[in-house]
Amino acid sequence: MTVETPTTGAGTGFEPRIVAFICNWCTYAAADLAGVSRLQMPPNTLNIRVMCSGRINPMLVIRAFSQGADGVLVSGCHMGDCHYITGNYYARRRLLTLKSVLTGIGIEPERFRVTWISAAEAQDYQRVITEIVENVKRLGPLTLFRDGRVVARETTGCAEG
Amino acid sequence: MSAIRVPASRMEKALAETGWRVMVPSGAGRKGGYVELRAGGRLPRECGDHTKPSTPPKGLVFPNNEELLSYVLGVKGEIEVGPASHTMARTVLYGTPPCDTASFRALDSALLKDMAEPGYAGKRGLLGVIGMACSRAGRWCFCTSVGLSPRSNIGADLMVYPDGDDLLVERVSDRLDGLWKRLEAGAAGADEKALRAVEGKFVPRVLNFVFEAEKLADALEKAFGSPYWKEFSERCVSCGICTFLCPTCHCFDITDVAKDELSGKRLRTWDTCQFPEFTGETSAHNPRKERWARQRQRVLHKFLYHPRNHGHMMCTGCGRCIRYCPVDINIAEGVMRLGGSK
Amino acid sequence: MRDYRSESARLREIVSGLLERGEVELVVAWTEGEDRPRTRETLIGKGREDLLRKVVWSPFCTTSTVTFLKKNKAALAGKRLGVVVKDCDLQALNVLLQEHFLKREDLVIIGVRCDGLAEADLFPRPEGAEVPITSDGGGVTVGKQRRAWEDSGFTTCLTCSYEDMKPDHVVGEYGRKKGKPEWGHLARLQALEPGKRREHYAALFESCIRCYACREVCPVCACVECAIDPGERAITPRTAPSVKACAPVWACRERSVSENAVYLLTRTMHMAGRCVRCGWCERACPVGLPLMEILDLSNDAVRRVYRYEVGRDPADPPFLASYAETDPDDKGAGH
Amino acid sequence: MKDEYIPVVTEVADIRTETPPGDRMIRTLRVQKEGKAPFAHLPGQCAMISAFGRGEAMISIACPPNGEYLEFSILLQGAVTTDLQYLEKGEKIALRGPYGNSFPVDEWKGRRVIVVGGGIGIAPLRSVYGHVVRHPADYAGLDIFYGARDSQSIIYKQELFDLLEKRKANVHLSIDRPEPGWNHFVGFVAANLTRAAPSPQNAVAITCGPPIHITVTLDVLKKLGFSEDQVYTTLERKMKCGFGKCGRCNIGEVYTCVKGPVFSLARLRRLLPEGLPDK
Repeated sequence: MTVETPTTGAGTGFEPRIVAFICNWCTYAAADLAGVSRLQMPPNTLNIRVMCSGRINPMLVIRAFSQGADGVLVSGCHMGDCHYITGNYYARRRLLTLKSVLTGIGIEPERFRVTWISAAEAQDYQRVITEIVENVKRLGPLTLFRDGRVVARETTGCAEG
Repeated sequence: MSAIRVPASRMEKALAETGWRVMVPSGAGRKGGYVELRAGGRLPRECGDHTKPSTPPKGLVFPNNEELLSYVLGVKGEIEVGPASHTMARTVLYGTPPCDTASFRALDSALLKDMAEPGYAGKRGLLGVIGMACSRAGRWCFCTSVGLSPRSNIGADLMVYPDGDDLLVERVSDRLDGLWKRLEAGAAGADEKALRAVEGKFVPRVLNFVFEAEKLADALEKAFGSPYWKEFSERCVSCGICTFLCPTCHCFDITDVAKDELSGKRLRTWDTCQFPEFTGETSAHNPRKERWARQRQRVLHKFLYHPRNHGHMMCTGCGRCIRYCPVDINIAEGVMRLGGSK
Repeated sequence: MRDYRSESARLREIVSGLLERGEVELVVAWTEGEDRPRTRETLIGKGREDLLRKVVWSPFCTTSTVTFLKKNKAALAGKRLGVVVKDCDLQALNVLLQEHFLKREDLVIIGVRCDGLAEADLFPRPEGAEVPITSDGGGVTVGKQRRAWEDSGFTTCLTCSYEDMKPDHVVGEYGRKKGKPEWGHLARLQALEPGKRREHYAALFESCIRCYACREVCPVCACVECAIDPGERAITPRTAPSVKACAPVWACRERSVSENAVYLLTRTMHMAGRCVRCGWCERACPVGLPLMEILDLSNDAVRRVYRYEVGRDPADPPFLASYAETDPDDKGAGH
Repeated sequence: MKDEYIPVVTEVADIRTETPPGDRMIRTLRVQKEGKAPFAHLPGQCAMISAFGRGEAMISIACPPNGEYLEFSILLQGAVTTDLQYLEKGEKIALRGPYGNSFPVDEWKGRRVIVVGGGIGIAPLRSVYGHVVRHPADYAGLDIFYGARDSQSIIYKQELFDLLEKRKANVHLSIDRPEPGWNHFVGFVAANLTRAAPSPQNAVAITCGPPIHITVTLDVLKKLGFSEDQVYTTLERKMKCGFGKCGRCNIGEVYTCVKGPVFSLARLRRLLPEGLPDK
């Protein structure tokens, strides 16, 4: 999978690509509700539904950035509401440590967001998506991983195996 | 005339006139490397262990990351293969110590003989090497043990002996004749005697490691089954430092890097016999599963196999693998124990 | 002032006593190398007087015996072992014990009190065995050569704050006040604009030659198969082709900023709550990358934000395998 | 100068499914370029086949030299072979070669050739027995010992039964465990070889298969009185470049991809012990 990013620089015309890992039980439902309620949102996100935010290995986030994502969102259930009881607690510790590292190497904190949005909070979902797209649009394309927008074919998964 | 005496500034000028890219050692140790000389920059006036970078010059003509071909697949199964260009700007390496200079003999014999490795062959043809006599041996140097010396010109096209503000320049091959002619015009000739006199200044000091080259291969072959290999490598961590920093190690890997489902490129990257997966077959069979077998392969490749195939050792005694080994594995110590004079 | 010759003699006594009494089958200790004052880890069994005689403890014991245990895990499995550790090694050992990589009951731990380490290569080769190695609050002395701790090549030791671990046997006494973890180098970097910081780290990533020395020397990087490897280490003759064909390649072999970054960032994440800041990766790096600049990004978060002490006690839960309800949340623009 | 890395793009002219689909599926691809073989080869040589995006694999050429086509019998094993299993007739395939040395079939003229194959190991040997079958007058006879786990895993089944029926060769088939309807030998290839006990008189034996098969076969041949000059094997090593540069397929000072994969046992003994299969 390659995330194609428009080659234009910051400013007009730059459409960021955001990879959003969203939890099946809450944020995905919120996204669904937002769609059904016809809430307006920028179409820049590539949503990947996962069963739990606790399933998100930091490597997935790193890989998304290295493959050309300009921003990454991980969104799960509110603390205490995890379908698997504690998945999001583990996710929070892991992903926010990752955020410290990414922020440290100069990836602006706006580019990597970790949020908790329940199935009912379609408007929060709309707000988060709008925010992240606007912020990343303002920041421009991510330059750290500029050189190698390449991917080993093996990472495309088992579809053909 | 095969040797001349020129002022050092003349070499600077002549090199600048050629318009070639000049690469020089940028400093000693881990931070150093072979880097391009800035316009108007000064050429190094001496070389030795105190100027020897941790990274050898092999990467210039044998980069860690080289494209071998690109491909585009059609949706109906068509295949289009694009060859890569294995070229670079015409380059001169200046001021390499004899150990790094001699590495090109080993690389040439391994990569150019019989079927040439296209990537190396393309770049090697555009590289000239101006070696320099070494004025300071380091703690880990053992070039005199592998048939070289601080003043050997093996692998060089021109050899330079610093002498005060002058350089004695010896013509070793005809590869840099363009430069040689510029230097030669009107320069004072230096006869053999003068050359030997200056050469004599670069005396091999008594080095710490001594082993006898002639007897080595036979002794190592006998030591193939020695239990010492296990002791030699029990603290080995299987990192690639010894081979990545070796000026003569040239094993590589070929991998495909897909840009997307239908296009991508094939890459050649450095690899090392020290990684377990180096010889691991898809069937899970691995002829060199154990660390000691892999260390043995490294030592024997340098001191037994390569000499058998090409007539000289695949080691120039630069000492990098000893100096930078994180766990103090000492190839000279091992070789001495198994086949040397100690 | 500490005299490492007498401390080494004491260490030899303990090691030989353990072996003599049959309390352990083998001991992992440092011995003097060919190239003194360098030392090396060595496996010593009963009756190996030749090795026992060379057992040494000095600030030049810069390698980790825990890495040795990790690398020889299969060969040493089930054996009762003595292991000589410095403070940072003991912390690393605790991390591995927390993760059940080793069994505490298989180990007899001999702790050496460490005041800091020094790069052997900065000192002249001592001629003769009787050259004394000493240290005090200010620095290390080998024969006539003296260097201050600050100039001895080991920056991580200057901010090492660990002491008073509880090994089974102890050798030596601290001769120097330990430092405090210090994040000044990070603060300087973090004061830069994000763009400048990216440039800084991109240069770091770019120089990596992927020799993997940092991973291999690390005492706590102990996975059987690293996620970064192309999935060829853990296969068996029974592994199905479909499994091999689908093995994910997280970082391909291409030596580019992005692929090198994937490697180094992944390593940093896997070290979160496990890195004991021994700094060996940085010292081993053959191209001199300041690897602590990146590892400390997670170290800082773990220690300062989460107040987690790495490798303090084998009974502590591993950092990433635990959580607290009070863990901070994403504040959007940073935390 | 020829760029050795650039493969020839040719076409898959025909595909035979040798064993049923599953984890150990074997298919034989016939490769042709404009009605001709993309390059000439000698029995025992190999070619590097590309699966772009995955890499390359060294596969032995499983047909005798014929000028018309090349054949490769590919066992499903890893990433590259997984991709190759999805190739269809008429699709393009990229390969380079031929690499390695060959069986000295010309030296063997006038002698009896004994082929001992196990599993997929019969593929490289097929180039030899195919050659002998094509030139029956040149050789004193042909014995083929071949065994697989079960009757379904036997490859070149039709061809081998044909040879047997038309008495072009003495074919000794075996499977590891009894099966209803199987009226050939049951047991390992080595046991079959011991039972048939071919005479070493004026004969050469060639063997290939899994490491354990080679080890046991070599023992049996020794007991039957074959000298080390009379026994040949072809070895498998991990290969990346195919022309003696990348440094991983060596046995002692010999690169398997250049001076191998075919070795006489005598030559293998002169190399270092690393060359012999694991015990």
